[in-house]
Amino acid sequence: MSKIGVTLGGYAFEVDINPGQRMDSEVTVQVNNESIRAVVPETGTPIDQLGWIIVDGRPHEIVIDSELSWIKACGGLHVLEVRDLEAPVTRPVSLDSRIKAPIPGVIKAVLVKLGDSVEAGQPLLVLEAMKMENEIHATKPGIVSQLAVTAGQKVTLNEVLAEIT
Amino acid sequence: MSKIGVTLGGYAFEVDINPGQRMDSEVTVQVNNESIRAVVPETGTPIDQLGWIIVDGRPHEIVIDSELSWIKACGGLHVLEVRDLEAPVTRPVSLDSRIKAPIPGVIKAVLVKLGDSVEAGQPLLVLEAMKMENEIHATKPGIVSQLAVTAGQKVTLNEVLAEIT
Amino acid sequence: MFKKILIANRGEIAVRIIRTCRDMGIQTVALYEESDRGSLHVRLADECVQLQSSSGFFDQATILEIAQTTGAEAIHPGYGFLAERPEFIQACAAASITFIGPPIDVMLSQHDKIDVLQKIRAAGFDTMNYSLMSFGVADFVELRAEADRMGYPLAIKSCIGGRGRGAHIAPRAERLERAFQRAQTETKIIYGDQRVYLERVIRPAHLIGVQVLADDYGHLVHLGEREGSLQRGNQKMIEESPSPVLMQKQREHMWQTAIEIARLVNLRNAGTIEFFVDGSGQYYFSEIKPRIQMEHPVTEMVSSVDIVREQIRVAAGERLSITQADVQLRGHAISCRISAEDPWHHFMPGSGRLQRVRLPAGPGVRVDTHAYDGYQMPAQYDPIIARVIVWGTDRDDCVRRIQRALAETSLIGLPTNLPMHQLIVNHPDFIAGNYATDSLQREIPAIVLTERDARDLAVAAAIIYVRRNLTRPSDIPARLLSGWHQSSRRLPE
Amino acid sequence: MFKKILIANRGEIAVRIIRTCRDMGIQTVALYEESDRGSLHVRLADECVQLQSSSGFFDQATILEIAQTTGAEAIHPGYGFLAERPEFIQACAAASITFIGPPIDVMLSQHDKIDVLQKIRAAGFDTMNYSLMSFGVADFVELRAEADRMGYPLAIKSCIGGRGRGAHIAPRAERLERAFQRAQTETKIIYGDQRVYLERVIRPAHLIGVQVLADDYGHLVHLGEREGSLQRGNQKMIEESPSPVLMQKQREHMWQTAIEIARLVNLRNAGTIEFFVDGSGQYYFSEIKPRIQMEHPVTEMVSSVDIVREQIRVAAGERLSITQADVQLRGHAISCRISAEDPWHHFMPGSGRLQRVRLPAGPGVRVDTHAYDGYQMPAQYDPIIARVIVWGTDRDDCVRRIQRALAETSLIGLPTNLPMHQLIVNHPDFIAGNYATDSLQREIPAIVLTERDARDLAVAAAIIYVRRNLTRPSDIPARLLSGWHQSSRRLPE
Repeated sequence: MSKIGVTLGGYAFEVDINPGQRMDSEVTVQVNNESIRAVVPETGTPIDQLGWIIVDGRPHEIVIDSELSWIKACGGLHVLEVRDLEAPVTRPVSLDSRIKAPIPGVIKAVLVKLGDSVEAGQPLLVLEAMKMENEIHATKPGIVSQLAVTAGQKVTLNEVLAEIT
Repeated sequence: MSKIGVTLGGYAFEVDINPGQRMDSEVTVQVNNESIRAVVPETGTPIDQLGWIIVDGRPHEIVIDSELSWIKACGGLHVLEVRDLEAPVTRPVSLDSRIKAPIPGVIKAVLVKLGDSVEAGQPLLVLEAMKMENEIHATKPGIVSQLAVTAGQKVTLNEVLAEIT
Repeated sequence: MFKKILIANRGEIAVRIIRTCRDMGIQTVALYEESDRGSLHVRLADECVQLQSSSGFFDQATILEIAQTTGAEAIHPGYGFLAERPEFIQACAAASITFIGPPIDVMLSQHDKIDVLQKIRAAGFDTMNYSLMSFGVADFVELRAEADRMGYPLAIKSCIGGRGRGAHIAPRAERLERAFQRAQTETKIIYGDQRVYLERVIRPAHLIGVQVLADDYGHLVHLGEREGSLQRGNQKMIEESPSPVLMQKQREHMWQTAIEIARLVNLRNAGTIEFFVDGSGQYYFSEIKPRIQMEHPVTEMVSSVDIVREQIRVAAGERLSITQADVQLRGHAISCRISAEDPWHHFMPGSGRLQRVRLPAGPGVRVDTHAYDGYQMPAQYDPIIARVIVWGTDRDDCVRRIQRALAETSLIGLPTNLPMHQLIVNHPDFIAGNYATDSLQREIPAIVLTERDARDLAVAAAIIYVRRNLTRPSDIPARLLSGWHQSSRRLPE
Repeated sequence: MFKKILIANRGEIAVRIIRTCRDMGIQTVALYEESDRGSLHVRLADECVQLQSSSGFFDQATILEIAQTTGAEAIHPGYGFLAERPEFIQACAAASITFIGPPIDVMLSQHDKIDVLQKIRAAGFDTMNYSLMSFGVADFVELRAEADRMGYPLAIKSCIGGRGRGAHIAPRAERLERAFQRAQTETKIIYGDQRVYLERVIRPAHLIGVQVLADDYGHLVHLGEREGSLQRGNQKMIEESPSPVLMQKQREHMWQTAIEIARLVNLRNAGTIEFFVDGSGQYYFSEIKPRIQMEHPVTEMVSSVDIVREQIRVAAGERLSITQADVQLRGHAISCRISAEDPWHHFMPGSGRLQRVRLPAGPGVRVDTHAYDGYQMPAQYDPIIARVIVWGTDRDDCVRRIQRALAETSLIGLPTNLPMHQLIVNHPDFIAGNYATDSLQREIPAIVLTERDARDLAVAAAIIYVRRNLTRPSDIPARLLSGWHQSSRRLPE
């Protein structure tokens, strides 16, 4: 039995799954001592292209990040935290703390320095792309634990720019 | 330089291609001493899912069989014959002579026997599927060189039923 | 108004109904069988329940139980399956669940087709010629005598109203026995009843239906007519509204007849009064289809009335949202049923994965489908993939638009009848509106490639051949590998 | 009528124009840059030519040459790029190629925005307050003096008519300098001209445009108004027709004003007369958009007029196919611009492969898009993916339908603003029609998950986590492997 901790939308759940069962059609899990039946697409589809899942008789259109850091469903994007509660160290397998380049471009300015304490939403960098200057903001409060770029540097898509821990 | 013989729609062409060139964007070929530029989708798509090709400035929506035995384009399906003219034996790489089950079902009757001479369109077998009896016809004139099924036998999709040569 | 509706159907019609429910703010419960769990009708519903028994969508008791468990107040049957089963309508009533469709009295009165024809004829309307008796398995001698008396061609039809299936045509006496056997076999499978009757066939003819809506307060409106003459094996392939063959006066006369017949049978909810029109413009009542028809969207396009919405309103005891004076028929609409049938292989139905789906869009185009990119199409149902419907200011406009819409449709992974639709809508006779019920019996000439197009496609094939050989083997899916290499190895030297 | 038209644009508007050309039986020539060769506008055209120079769609000489080489008799510029360049219109005339859009005299008269405002005001119409002078790079002192005199908030706008881009708002004096700098930088990039002027901003206001069509024979019709107040960064996100804030009398008054202004400037072909409406219902002329607008389909849905077709007819010297009396505005339409901008990441535009695309369909839904499943979206263009447009019998109907249509849209592979659109169309203020130009400045509260939905999604995430771990490593694409394993390794202990 795998024990998976999942946090989203302000709720925390512990989901027990027997990984011995087939995972390509009907799956039964335990959540808070309740047994719930889910129906999933056949295997073969990459997880970030799954598209749908039926849980307890309710079909959900979903898009899930390949790193399990968010799920789009129920009309919005929800930040996920998924922990394998039986792993030797129970740290989240998702919830990436790194700030990545959302678009290729050139770093015009670095507004913070290593070790700075930042608030969520605080501008960290200015990235010029597609003829526009874009401020890159902190996604959560914390300490700037990594700063991988300097002003004038070209960056590619998803290149790590900084990390907040 | 590869020399490819292609027959379709009552025309025959000899296409010369230098396989040394990149095949993921622009390709130049020679047909009947004319140089023609084609633009193709990037590699990575299976050939039966390509969808489009631009030849000599004309975009074509295409669907091509993975065995190169037909191409759907220009509002119809066209039977293809593709020969590698430099292969040791120049037989068509496409144009399958086997009759396969178009749908899973049960063979209700076998109407010909091995060695029979048949005409194109002549019924060979009766296949019951989806509560309907379907006659399987010869796709071309020839001799029944193989008969892989007997009456009462269940067949799966694309199972070889017979061969006309 | 209902809060939740169970849809006792699947595929494109279930999607169609779910869309209107959502447009009305009504929740939906979808049903599915294991192999069809990825269908769009399941994905778009608020709730879904798997049908476990082998009777699937015919399992009346289970479906009613699901409606009760999920709290659905009404059931929409779509077409086929339980749409015209009087015993199901009675069971719904007993369970206090509303059946969305004509009520039991209408359904019972339509159940026996000979009765219906008698009633309509007695009221003074022209009907097709038909046999007054029905024939069972052992009655071939009697049937032959009646057939010879009536004359050929004849249709052998199920006595029970239904999807137009199970009918077989005997063009002349020699073909009567075979047609009789086939009709009985299919009727038994489809309707669970073997009785058939004979109907004289007019050929060539036009099959034209008038869409009627009616509420419980005596309001009855028609939404004009649909022409559904282009059939293959009793299934309409292409429908249009208005009919290209009727003149305005004929059209209005037929509408009036349809309204009178609908009143005569006390039709409520939605139904279609179908007529055959002969070469001289005379029309004959054929049957009443007491349900939503697959081709209803052409009528929706020209009338701007959502027929499913009116069905739901009426079933909920409300009035029709429109009067006859509100109905303005504008422009022209054409609909093509795209299905996974292989026109190059005896129209064999296909199943499996749709690898790529690109549906037509833009101005004046509507698509109703349960399919999408990656959809695994099960084998056990009608192979319909999508209905492509277009609207134009007039028929010429509309014909060019359906040509365009089909040309932009791309379906990869399954054989489809799309190229056959393309041949039809580009055929001079279709463009001229000059077709009838026998048109698809004639061979439609295949597309002739110009030399330039053939050269382009040859270049494409050659490049694809070389590219395939250059692809590293590990990149080729196993099924392609085995397909190609084995087949080239297997060819005789 | 033309036999062949070159479309000097790309993406959804090129697809839109190609569709009407095909509906009219006109051949099309598409243009594309290397990275965009798989776009639907290329695939749907009859011919296509690659643009080789780095100026791409701005390369006037090359585009004209391609028109001549391919035998195209006319060029449709779409919006943006060459749609409003007087020198291009002149070059077309010199090359005997018809420009499909307002003729040179209209374009020249609209080129200088201060001139336009002066002319309209002189004719007795209310305009926005504006500065009579223009300001160059070095004129900040003068600009500040004028701004202080006019009062805030103020918009700093390019003197050259265009796509509504390059405008920056100074809500108060302290923000003037920054807005001035930004406006000048962008204006230079977009229009190649740095001169700006000031315009007083009404806030909150409604931005409403009246669609006008006119031929060379003095016929001028309007197709009602569109409300485009829901903007983010000067780009309309959602448009609807009719406007939810105008009463019938105001509406008709505005239509009349638009017709008079169109006559005043001798507008021909298609254009939109835009007004700002203040809280008291007063309206002020803002500008004339002498081109097809991205949001034109809402007007097409309520009027049943194909605006692109009328543009082509008029350009070919024909009359409009309709008179004002023929125009019947029916029902309500809403349009959402879905683009690859990430609302959770500062609306950063995305590019790359759309892995899965499922567009909404069914009754009353239209989609205009150049994207499809597997489309590789290039980085260098506007990140628009699709425009979803719905029609309903009234606004309530239409609002529920856009909610439904967005809920059935599925775009996988790129971040999109789809969830933001969903938040807006489900917001009580939008449902009530209670919004204005400042509405999107306010924070829109995020979707609050019910506990049941959260539990369902938690179950989904847990199953997907286990399933991913069960998947054999060789089945996991390299980018996923590196993504996940590296990130979990990299997390601090």
